[in-house]
Amino acid sequence: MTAETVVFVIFALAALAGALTMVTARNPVYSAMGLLTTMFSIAVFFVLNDAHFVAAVHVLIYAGAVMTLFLFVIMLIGVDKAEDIRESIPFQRPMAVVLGAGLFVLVLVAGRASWVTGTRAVEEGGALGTIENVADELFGVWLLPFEATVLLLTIAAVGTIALAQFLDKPRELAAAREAEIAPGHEDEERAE
Amino acid sequence: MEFPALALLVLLPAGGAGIVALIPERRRDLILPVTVGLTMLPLAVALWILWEFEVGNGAFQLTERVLWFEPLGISWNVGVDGISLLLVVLTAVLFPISILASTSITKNVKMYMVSMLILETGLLGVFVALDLLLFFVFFEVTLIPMYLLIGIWGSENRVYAAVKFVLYTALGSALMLAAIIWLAVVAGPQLGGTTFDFTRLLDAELSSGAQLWLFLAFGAAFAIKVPLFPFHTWLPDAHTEAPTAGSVLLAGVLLKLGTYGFVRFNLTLFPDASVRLAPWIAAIAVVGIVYGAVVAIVQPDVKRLVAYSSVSHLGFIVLGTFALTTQGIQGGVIQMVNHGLTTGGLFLLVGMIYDRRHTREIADYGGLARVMPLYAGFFLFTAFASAGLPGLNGFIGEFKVLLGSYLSLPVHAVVAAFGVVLAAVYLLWAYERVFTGPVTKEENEKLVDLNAREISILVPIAALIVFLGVYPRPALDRIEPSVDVILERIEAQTDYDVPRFGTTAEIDLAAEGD
Amino acid sequence: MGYLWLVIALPLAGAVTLLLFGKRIGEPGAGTLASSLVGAAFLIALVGSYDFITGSGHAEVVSGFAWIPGLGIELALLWDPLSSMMTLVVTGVGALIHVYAIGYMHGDPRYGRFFTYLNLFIASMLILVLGESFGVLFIGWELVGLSSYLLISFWFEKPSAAAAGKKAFVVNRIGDFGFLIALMVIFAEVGSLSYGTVFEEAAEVMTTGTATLVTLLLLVGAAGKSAQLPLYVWLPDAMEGPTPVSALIHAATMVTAGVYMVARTGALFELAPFSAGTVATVGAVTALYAATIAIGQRDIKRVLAYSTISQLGYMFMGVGAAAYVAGMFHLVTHAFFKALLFLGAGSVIHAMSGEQDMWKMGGLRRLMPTTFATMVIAWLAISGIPPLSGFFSKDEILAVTFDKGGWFVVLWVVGIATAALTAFYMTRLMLLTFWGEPRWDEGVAPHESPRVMTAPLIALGALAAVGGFLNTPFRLGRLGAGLEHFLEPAFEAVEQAHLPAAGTQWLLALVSVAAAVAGIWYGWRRYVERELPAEEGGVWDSLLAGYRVDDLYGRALVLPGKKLSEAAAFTADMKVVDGAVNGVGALVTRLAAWLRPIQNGLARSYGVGILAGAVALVVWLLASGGGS
Amino acid sequence: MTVTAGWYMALAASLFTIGAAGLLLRRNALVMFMSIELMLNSVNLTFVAAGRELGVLEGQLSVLFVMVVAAAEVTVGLAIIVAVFRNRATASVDELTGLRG
Repeated sequence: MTAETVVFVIFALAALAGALTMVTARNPVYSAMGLLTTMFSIAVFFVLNDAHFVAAVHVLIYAGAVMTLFLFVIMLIGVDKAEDIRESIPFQRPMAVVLGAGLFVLVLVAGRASWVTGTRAVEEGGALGTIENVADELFGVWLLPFEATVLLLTIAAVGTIALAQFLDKPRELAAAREAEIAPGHEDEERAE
Repeated sequence: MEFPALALLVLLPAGGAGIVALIPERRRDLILPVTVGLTMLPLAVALWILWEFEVGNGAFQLTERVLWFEPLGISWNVGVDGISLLLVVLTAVLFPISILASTSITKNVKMYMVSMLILETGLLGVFVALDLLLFFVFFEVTLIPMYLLIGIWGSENRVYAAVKFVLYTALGSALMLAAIIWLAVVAGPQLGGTTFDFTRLLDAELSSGAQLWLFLAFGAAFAIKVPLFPFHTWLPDAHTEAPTAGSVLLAGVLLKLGTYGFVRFNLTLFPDASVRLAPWIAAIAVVGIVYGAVVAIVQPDVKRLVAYSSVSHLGFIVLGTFALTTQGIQGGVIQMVNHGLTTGGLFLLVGMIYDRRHTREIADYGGLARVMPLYAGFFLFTAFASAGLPGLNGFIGEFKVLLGSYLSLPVHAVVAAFGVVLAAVYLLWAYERVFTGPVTKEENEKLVDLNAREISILVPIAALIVFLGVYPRPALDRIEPSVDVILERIEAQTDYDVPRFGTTAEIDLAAEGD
Repeated sequence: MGYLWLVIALPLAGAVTLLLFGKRIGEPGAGTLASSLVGAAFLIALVGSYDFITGSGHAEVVSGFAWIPGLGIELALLWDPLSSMMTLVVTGVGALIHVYAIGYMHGDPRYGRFFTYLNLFIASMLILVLGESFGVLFIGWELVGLSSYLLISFWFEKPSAAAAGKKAFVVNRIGDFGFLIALMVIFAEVGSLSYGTVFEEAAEVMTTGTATLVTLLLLVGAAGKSAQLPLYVWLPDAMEGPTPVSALIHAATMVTAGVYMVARTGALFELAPFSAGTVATVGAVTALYAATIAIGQRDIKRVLAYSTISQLGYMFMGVGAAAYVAGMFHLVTHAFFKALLFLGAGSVIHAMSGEQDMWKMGGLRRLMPTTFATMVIAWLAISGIPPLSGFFSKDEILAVTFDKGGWFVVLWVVGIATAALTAFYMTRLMLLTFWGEPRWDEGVAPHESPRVMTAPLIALGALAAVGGFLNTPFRLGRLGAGLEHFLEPAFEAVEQAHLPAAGTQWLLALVSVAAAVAGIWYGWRRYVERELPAEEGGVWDSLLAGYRVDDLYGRALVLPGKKLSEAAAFTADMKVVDGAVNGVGALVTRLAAWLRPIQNGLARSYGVGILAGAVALVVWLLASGGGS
Repeated sequence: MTVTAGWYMALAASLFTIGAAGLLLRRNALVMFMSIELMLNSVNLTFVAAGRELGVLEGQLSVLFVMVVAAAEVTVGLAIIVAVFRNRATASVDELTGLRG
């Protein structure tokens, strides 16, 4: 039972616990916290797999930026929106469970078949995930996709700002329409 | 031929459409004359091609071939031969006439003229295209303007008719597209690489099963276009709703796409299937002849009557085509031109009284012969031409088809001959209800006879009807070689031998008919 | 004979000029122009047939241009005794009728157009008669149908005239349908439609079966055009047209086209004795049948119409019994006296300002002497009283039919009976119109017709009287059997029936004269001595309505036809075929409506869908055992 | 008993399934969004584990790209959720059925 296995088991359990709390928590904040624990354990696994740079980036972006954004929005929307238990869509629950379990079993079975995971490479030594290697790859072969991501991010930013504008627009539109439907115009509105 | 006559012919109308689009809105009155002038150009080119066409030779002439898309072997490959020559000239002649006849169009005239010119490009393109995909493109190009013509400038429930027309034809052409692609992709390799070139695809050997399915796919598109019996219900609706010019072109040229397609593609590309299916399709055609005529008799609306008469006349063409005899196919091809003239003329005439009385119901008329003698004369003349009176053009095609198809399909020919009687019945009964007898309704009293413009439209058509009726030799001489080429090909490819005559007595007659 | 084309070109040119400038040329001008053109054509034909008359001429083909190359149809004309005789009759009688029409159509608003159609008719009849091939014959055949349609419905404001015109054209078209199929069979068998080739090769190529089929189909065509049973119904209605039309088309020329066609295709009929027999039988039966109806008619023109059908029956009997010369001879004499009768009737109607019912005439003897005199000649001629033309031609047909023996003797008996009936109804007509007290309506003042109308009457009267000597059976030196020599070259290829010995001939002549005299005597006794018998009641009404055959056709054919096309048009087409098309549309919309609930807007049910898809994908991946 | 790539794969699969279940079961838009994030992370884990197993760097690079996409998605997603919430005052997905068939 090497140290690595011990760490793996601990953090695996942490990840699973976090995931479960996220799904089952009544209050969105608790599920956010659950997700956070899962993310940290995943970062640890990255480190275990010599992907140091990626782990750092993961923690920085995911755990940092994304989760905080989530928390911010949860606060904005109001934390106390407790959901009622009753499931409105028929068969939703059983379907979810059956499909989830089915998928899990299948993936494990697929894992068995060698043609799925490919053959093991020769043991190559730890220093795989360093910044230098990642940088060479990223700005070498993968330069074009990298540029694409730049484009993607700008679009996302523009989108979000537009949506933000949209937020105010409906209110103005709604207000304008009330003003216009003064008593005199009732029939013309309906006729048109 | 270094001078690209056919390219010019096909693209001139499109260019014209551009020019018409540029006419400023305030010079609306200019639109019609300019468009008529523009359609004169392709007419001039068509006549030049007619002049240039070498009579005795059956192969494709004035061919042009410009590679368009190398990997798939698609090319601007055009050429004209005996069969398509007259149809091209017919299209070029009918357009100026039908535009001159559409003075009653007031709603956005410019768009009307633009779609007419695009329609002309499509029609001319279809008849000269030798590349299957090019043929398909032009086949579809004709659809859109026709949809606009019916949908926008039609009468009461024009939208229903337009949508029905487009969906019906599109269904057919979709099947054809599948067949074209299959042909190019599968038959292509036999000839070195996928190719859509019709002339090269002719040498591909197709198994008889494949030929059957391809024949049916192409046949479906053309059967809907012709229209053959079960697929004809779009025609009366399209005709009753279309504006005059639309009806003239729809009946005059658009229907010929189907029959032309049968002769050009089905007979040549799939000879074995053609020989096997000929009696069946001829039977459907004959049903169409009798059914069309019978139904035409009691039509209350004169345009529907003429539409059903078209179903009957085109049945003759298809019967001639699938009789697979030299006289039969020649009769079919010449009848395409004749039908274009006679039915085009009838629709022009119907349009003229529609402009005056705004009704197509036969019951609303009566005793017009006294009020409009000249108009009655023209109507009777065109009606008799359409009923196949000797001395006028309708007779040539029908007589040749009947005699030609008797050689190979006697029973079909006899039943089809009865169509000639029915033709007389429905035309004369309509003439009687509309023109003879006392003037019953007082609105008919003050109808004014044809004016100069209308006469200038009808006279060229009447002249052509008489010319083709009395001296059809030049036209027939141009068609004959190309028909012989097709029949020789069929005889070579299959064990079918074309019945000349003397079917029963097996003696060979030294005195070959001229 | 290069100028043969001129014979057709003149009336055609007349038709075209009158069509374009008819109104401007106006009242008498149009008439004179038309008649002079037809007269000129007659003169040319006369000059052309001079060498036939002297017996030295030979058949000549004047070729024009190739009309339809594929079918080997040449627009060529055949100039032989038969066609020259027909041309002479058509143009001769035609010219006289044109002159008559100038007077008759006086004051008609569409005067010019009438003569356009008349000239067009003459031109088409000449095409029919002079054609060298079945193709040209067919052109003439249909064009003649067209001009008869135009002329019958000339006064198209009268709905009955328009309907009669349409009826004539359609019934003719039904006949042409049979003729067309015959052409198809001929073309399929022989490969060409020109007379020469067809008649030469017919014997070798055609089996008797096909020959019978062709000839029977030709008979259908002939019956349609010459108004024989069962396609005769259009002729009585065709009386709606002006009287010159009835005289020209429905007595002298067009209706004889069928007889000419049977005579021309004698070679084919020779191959099929059965159909020759049928032709003769159809002729005889129609003759008797029409004669009975003629007795009961009240309208003067309808009596003559049925009489024409009956006389045509005689001609069919003649050509059917291979007595082509006799048939043609009767055709010529009939053209003379029947045209005369019609024109006479026309002048009576003209005088009675439009009245056609014999019951409202009477006592016109003294008031219309010329018309009366000429009609008496025609009356005696048609009844077969020697020495007038009718006697000789009818007697020759009966003699030849009798001589053929067997079944033809029965036909001879029918012929004799019809001869008696003919004499009777003609006497009835003459007595009712000219003898007895005037039974005119008020305001009717009959007077003799102007000279321009009576002149042709006199000319035709002379022809009817003298016509018989064209072909007297008794060989009185050079004079006798003139027509037989004249027509000899045309029929040498065909084996003809010949006249019986002189003895039997005399006997038969006596029998037919006796029948005629009996008819006249009975008519005289019935309509002159005693006062007018009221011809109402059962038998007379059915006779008047032509045994109601017309309404029978109407109920049996036209009505169901209309029902069928209505059913086809409104139920079959609208509901079934169109229904199917719209049905497909409706089906698609219903299918769409059925699928719509799947998109219920709940994101989470979409989620389930996606996951199910993923699971299915993995299962398929595993099941397929992996691609590598 | 060294930790092999199989273990990581198994763990990632379980996390993925939990995320999927969360997506299907929860009605709150935010929680659903978080489950999607969780599924993305489990995919990243698989990438890295496989990358290490096959000794190539592509695994880690794809993680980077996944992250970029996730980031973009989150921003826009949350903006939409907030906008919807502002109009309809509800974050529950079942009420938002405007885009019905």
